[in-house]
Amino acid sequence: MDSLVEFLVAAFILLGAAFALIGSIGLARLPDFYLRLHGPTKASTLGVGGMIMASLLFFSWQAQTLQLQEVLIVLFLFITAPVSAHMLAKAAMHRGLARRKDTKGRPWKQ
Amino acid sequence: MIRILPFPLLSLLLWLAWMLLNGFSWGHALLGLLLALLLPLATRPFWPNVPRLRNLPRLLRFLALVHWDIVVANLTVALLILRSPRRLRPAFVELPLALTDDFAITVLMSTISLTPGTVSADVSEDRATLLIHVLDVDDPEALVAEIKQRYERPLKEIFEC
Amino acid sequence: MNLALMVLLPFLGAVLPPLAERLRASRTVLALTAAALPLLALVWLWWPAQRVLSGGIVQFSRPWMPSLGLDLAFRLDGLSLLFAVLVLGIGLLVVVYARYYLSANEKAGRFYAFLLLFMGAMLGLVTSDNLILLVLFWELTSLSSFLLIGFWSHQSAARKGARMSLAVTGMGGLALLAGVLLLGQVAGSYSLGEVLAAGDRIRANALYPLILVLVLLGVFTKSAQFPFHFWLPHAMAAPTPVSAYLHSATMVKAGVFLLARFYPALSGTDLWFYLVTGAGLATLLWGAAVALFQHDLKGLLAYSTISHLGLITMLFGLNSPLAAVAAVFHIINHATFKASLFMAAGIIDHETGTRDMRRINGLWRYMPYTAVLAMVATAAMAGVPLLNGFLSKEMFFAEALEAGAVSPLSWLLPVGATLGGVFSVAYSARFIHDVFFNGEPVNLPKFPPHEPPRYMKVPVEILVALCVAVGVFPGFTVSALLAVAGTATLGGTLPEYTLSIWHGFNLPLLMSFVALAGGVLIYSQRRRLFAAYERLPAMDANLIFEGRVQALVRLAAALSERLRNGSLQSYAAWLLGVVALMLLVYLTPALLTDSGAMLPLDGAAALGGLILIVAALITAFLHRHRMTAIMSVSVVGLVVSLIFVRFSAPDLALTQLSVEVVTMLLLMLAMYFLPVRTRVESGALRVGRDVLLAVVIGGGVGVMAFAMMTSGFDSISPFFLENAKPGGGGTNVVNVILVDFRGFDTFGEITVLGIAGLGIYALLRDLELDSAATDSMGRPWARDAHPLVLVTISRPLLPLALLVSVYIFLRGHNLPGGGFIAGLITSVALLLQYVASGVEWVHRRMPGDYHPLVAVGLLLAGITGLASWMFGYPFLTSTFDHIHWPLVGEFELASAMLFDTGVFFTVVGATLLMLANLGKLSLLDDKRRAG
Amino acid sequence: MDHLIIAPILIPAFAGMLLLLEVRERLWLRRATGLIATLALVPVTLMLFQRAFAGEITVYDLGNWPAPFGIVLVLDRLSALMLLLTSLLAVPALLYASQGDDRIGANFQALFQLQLMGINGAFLTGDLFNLFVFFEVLLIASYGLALHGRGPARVGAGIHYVVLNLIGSALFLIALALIYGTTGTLNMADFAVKVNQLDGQARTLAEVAGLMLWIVFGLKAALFPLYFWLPATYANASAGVAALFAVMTKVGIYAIARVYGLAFGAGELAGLGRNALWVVALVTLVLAALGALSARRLGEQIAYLVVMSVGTLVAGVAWGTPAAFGASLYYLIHSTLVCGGLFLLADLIGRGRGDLGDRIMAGPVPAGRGGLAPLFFIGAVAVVGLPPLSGFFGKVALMQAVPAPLYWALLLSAGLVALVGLSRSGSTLFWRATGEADAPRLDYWRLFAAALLLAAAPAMAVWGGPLLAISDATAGQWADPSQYINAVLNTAGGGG
Amino acid sequence: MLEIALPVGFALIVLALLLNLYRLLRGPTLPDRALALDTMYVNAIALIVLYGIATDSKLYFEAAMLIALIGFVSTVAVAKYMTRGDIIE
Amino acid sequence: MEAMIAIVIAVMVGTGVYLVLRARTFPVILGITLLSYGVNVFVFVSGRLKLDQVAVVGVSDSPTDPLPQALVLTAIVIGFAMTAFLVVLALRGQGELKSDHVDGRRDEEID
Ligand code: NA
Ligand code: NA
Repeated sequence: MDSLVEFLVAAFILLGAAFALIGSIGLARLPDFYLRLHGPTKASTLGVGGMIMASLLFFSWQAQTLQLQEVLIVLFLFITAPVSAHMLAKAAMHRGLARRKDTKGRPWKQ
Repeated sequence: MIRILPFPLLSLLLWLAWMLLNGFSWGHALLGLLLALLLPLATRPFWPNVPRLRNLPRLLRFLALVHWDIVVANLTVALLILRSPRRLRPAFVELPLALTDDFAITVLMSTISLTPGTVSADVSEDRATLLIHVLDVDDPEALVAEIKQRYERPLKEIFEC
Repeated sequence: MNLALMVLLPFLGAVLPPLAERLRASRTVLALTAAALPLLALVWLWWPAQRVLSGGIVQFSRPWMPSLGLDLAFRLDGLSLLFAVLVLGIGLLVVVYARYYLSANEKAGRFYAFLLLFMGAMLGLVTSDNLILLVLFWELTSLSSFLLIGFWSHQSAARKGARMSLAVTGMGGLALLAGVLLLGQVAGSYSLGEVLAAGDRIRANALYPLILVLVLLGVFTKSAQFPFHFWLPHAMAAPTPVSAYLHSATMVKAGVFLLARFYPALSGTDLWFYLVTGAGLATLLWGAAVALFQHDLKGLLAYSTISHLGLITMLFGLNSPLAAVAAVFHIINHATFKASLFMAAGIIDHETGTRDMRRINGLWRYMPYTAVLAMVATAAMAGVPLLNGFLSKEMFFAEALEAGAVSPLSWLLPVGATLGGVFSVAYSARFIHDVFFNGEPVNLPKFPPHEPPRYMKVPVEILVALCVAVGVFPGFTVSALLAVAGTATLGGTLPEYTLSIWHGFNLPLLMSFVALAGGVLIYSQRRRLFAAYERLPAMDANLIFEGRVQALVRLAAALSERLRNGSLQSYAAWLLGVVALMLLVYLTPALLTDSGAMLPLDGAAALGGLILIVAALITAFLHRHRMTAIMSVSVVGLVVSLIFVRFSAPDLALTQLSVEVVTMLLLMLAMYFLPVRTRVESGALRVGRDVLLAVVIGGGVGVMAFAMMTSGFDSISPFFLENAKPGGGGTNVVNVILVDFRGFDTFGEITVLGIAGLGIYALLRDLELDSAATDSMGRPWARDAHPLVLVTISRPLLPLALLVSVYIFLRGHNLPGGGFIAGLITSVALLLQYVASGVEWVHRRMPGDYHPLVAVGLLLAGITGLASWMFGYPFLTSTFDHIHWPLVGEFELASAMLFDTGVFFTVVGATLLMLANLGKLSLLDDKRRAG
Repeated sequence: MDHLIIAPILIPAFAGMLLLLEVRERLWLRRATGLIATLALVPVTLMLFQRAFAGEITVYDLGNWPAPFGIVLVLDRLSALMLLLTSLLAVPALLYASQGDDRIGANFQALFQLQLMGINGAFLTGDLFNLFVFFEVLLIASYGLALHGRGPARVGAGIHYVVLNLIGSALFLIALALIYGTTGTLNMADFAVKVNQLDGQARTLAEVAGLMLWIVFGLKAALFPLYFWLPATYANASAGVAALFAVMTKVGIYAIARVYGLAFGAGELAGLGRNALWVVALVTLVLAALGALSARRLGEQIAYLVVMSVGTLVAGVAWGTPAAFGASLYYLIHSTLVCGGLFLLADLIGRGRGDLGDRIMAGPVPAGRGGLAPLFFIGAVAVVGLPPLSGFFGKVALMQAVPAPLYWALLLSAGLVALVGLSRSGSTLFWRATGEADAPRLDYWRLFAAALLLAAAPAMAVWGGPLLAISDATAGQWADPSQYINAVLNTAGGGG
Repeated sequence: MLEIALPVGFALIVLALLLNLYRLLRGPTLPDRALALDTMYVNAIALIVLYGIATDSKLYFEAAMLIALIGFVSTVAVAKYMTRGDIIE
Repeated sequence: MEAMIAIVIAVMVGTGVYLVLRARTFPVILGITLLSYGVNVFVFVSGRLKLDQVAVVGVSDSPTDPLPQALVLTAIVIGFAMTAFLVVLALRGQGELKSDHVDGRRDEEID
């Protein structure tokens, strides 16, 4: 395998994995639900994105043709992930989950 | 034309998806075409209000912008998360909507959620205001302005004008 | 001459009276229809009887169940002839008698039917030439007598008496069955002739004592021998014709008949002597003594019957041929006088309205003719000379003396016999004196009593005449019959005896006089004796028996309810406990230590395993927080699908993932109607038990999994790998197995899914559930039922998901995928529409009844399977072909794809049938709340 | 290619599918479809029966794949007998249910057919995993049928029935995995050959698999301590369903006999778990008799009698000799048909007593007592094993074939206890009448259906000779598994 | 290079999953748990894709795609349950 | 690896058993679910573990055993059908017995 491609693949893998982890760290350590909501829905998105990039590169290189199948994963995830986040935010607001005291503005009543 | 191809954008999307899934061959191109025509027709009843695509180039530019924003903001958010959470300045921000089309509003909300640091928490019943939760914001007004400028306006052009 | 047909006649006759009753025949006609066939049988008996009387045996045999040794075999020898005559003859008299006895509003048709059933059973019993057949008829007599005794079913006494007699005689019958089966095995045949011929072999066999005890249990229960006598008095709740029949000539005689029948095979041992004589003597004394104290006319007769049966039994037990002849003779005599006495008692009951001897007095003045008849019969019973009872009683005394001479209990037998005679005279004296004399009647329900209708007396007259005729002219009347019967009983030559009235002054005669004198003396002391008897603790066998049965029922109920305590937890613990026990016994440590090659464990896998383990444990520990538990179960499912990914099972991963989503929807739908939390209600003990079961079973399965994974094996799988492509036309071997190699499994599997859909639909119909008006925190539900983002996104997802479904479906044969997964994706996409926009919205856009979809799916799969028939191949044989189209290129068409399409539709139909209908529940609830 | 052998599965399967398509409002059409399909099973199974008794074992390679790779259906005498029995039971049961009971809930007719499909499939299949699948088919259909109609009692019993069987299914799968993981096959005949060649760990695992199968089949058969679910489930099911269920426990017994006869009758693992089965069967016999004595409802009492017959039968199977198995088969046929008939009768009696139902307590005269009482008498006599009906001969045959004093004693005592119990309930229901019931008139079609089943009792007595010969011939073939194994594993067949 | 990146990548993602599990266990609220589960699904996608690279196989792609396409339905159902109780109205 | 999988199976089966023995329908449903997960994996591993040897012709050189996979697929489907039925039955119980106790006992009867 071409070392440049291999480097890129490795980099994307590490990038993706790192973002996956960072998102999950956010989920684990941020202090209120609304804040935690940001971790996964973003970092994980790029986490998956990084992996997909790695995969695209890797398989395209292996096959020596463009392999774009994985793009669909990103497409679907980008369509669906905001829905989860939105629905969970609504649920949290409905339940009146506590937000950090210094949060500006206020959630809406459901 | 509308009868056969009620949702050209969707059909295109489906055809592209089919080709992505199967890789290129003439056979699949044909089969994909068939599906791209049939599936929207079959699911026609589920589309009471057809979103109309008015500006394809604008859409492509918009998508590129969003992707770029996602990448950039991801880094920012990563730093925010890894730093002490105490330094975050979270806020619920209300964004008055200029968009009226449900589909366009949804795309805007998705975009907001996908770009780091913001989550669309809710939309008012009258579709006039959006509630956004922000991870770290200094000036909510500025953020609202930026979102309107960066995302809402292009979307209005793409779907509504 | 067909004996089988003769036995059949009463059974056939049983059909006629109910039929006649249906046709509103008069009572006389009814009685005539009942009498017709027995009469025919009796007449029919004439010809074979001639042969028997001249020393022959008439037999009939057809194989019935050869493997059981059961033949439809009948024999008419002396013994059976005697009993056949008694059964039919007295039976006919009883039919005549019953015509007048039963009142107009009683179901005489049914009565006669039962009576004839009983008659047939009795006739079959006495003529059986096969042991199993004999038991068959034996039990039939118990059953038909149950119906007869319970005929007046509105009376509690009748019901209880019937049940008790059935239970006691039924028990004896079962013992007899066991005894007879052993007897047949020992003798090597169930044919009566062969068994009787094998007497020496039987007595020498180690099983002889057991056989004897079992057979005697049958005999003693049936013949009401001590200590099984108690049912008989309670059987007096039956209408008197029944008593006259069952308790004189037939039912109770079945026991002693059996003693006679098996005499050659079983008698002649000490055990026989002690058991049979002992029971007989005890019964003789007990019955005779208690009879005196009965105030009920029929009660007196019942105990007298017990006593006389004891006498007969004792005679059989003496192991003397002459005694056996005496026993047979007394069977005849007892039948005649006791039948007539029961009939007389019935007449008295009929005419006075009571059977209480304390009220019935001085009937001599009101019904002298009946009185004469009854007195003669009673005298016969008491053993007064010139009557038949005297003759057999003399023989009895003589035999008792004879046996006493050789037995260690020299004094006991003659003294006992005399004492029995004493009491017999005493209760006979009471019967005569207390009923026909002893002052004026007291407060009779019917007063004044009259003589009964003319023809009601005819049967009594006939029987009494027989008593006299036999008593005076034994030689002319019974000697021939007795001789053949005796011969048949002994199974050999008859001993020397004379049937004469006068044997000279001898010891038996002395005993007779002692009996007469002692009897009169005792009767004269009756007031004192009655008073003493009254002071004895009351013993009602019925109460005791019912009490015993009740106690048994209570015990059974306690045991049954303890085991079947209605607790699923306990049932499941039993089931799992059995499994745990089995694992503990069978699993060995070697399973863990003798392991072969293993895959190396890497950190990521270990952490993945850890995640699963923690999630599973969270589920178990936090299961009371139901939502948390649901989510941790989902994590387990997710990791399981990752395991499938990791270990080369992408099809499984896809399936697991999509099923997971549907299951989640299902659970969330259900949660709306279920409590959010589970209360704490298991004690520490139960939790401990359950944890133990969980550890043992979980551990055991784990150990087995480890042992299995680390051991080598040869399997049939190479065949699938080799033949998938050439034979099944697909490269995804898992899918080819599913749709081809083992397509029949899949056919069954989608059927299961379809049925589950149907069952769930049926369960949900009309189900009324209360849904929560607020959420678990007491807040009213959110206003936004159909959030904009969800609604808007769900719509493009539908065609996208359908596209993916098509993709997954088409590639399934060659790569991971297939109809099932495709179906689930489609279902989820459609369900998402339900979730996003609601049932009504969706149903305005597509048909909401998914039954046809399930049917179409199953039919498609099924018809694809059938199609192979047209080419001469078995069900589900697949075929495939590669087709080349210009532009499109080469592609494959396989019948398996059609089958897979069926799978697809079934999955979609069934899933939606389940979940959409579950989703609709709340609409009903809303409607209910609204109106 | 002769496809008749698969007809007992496909006829009800297709009938069930058609029933789903048929318009829901047209009741008569659904009834006609169900009844015709069920009636059609009678000649079909009769023909198969005749064929099997000619001595040949017919093997049907599904998908044209040879054993042990593909799934095969195997028609031997045992399976043919069970099929015929099922169709003979199903016709009256469905006839009864079609007099109105099929209307009290949805999808009855379809569920009934699919239940038959499952039962017949279980009898025919020669593949262990396919047996699991058909078990599931018959179970899921039975869940639906058991819960058909409404009422809390039915639902309560249903939950127990379903949960226990779900655990049972999990255990079944574990056993199958062990079987495949050690012998590498799922075909019964192939398994029978290979399991006896195992040693070491694999053998231990195979033993556990075998015992696990006994537990699973024991649960279906309702053996102690796994029968507790049965009385409530059967007693609460609608009558036609309960009648059909009379054969369900026999599916468990069949499975025990089938696997036992093939794999554990001889060879290295001969007699696996046999002693345990024997003991458990006897305990079942006794406890069921006591249960029948103490039952408070007639339906429950009959359900206990079903369990009692299970104990009687499994002891016969565990005894293991061809003679014992032959006797068991005769008894099996008898108890299935008679108990089925009694369930129908109990329902009729219950209907005739109005609100009191089939509770064993003094109450009004059941409407139509003239017809019901004699039938009850016949059924009771038959089921407790008194002459002159089938139960007696079954008992005699079993006693002759199983010369164990304990068995005799328990069999006879249990019979006596059942006799006492049934005489109590009979005299209470028919004799201790307290007036007239406020109940509908006796439905003669229903009575006919019950009579049809109970007619088995005298019929099996009259034709006991040939029937016992048939049972013995079946047992003879069963006792020689090589016939079966050769027939299955020697069939030629190509791919695709 | 890949031989380092792959195990590290696996480790990071599994670690992420563990953190998600921690949040699921910890809660404290139902939305938190649901969010944790949702995140696990997304991380699982990354894991599967990574596994595909590691084994040079595209056979696992569909599994990842399936999660991306329908995995969110579970989360939606839970969220809908929390807000409306009734997920299909 | 085998030991880890064995432990995983043990835990799923064990927790499943524990939950099946609870008194309310809901934990029982969860227990059945866990139990069937464990059993499915057990059936799956009866073909032994193989890494990256998918049973697709031409893709792997020594493909994994495909048969247990097919069996598990069938088992998953059947398990789903059964679970669904049990869930709805639990609802029926809730509706008719007004209790989610597996024996239909009302809360007031328990206290
Ligand atoms: Na008097
Ligand atoms: Na709903």
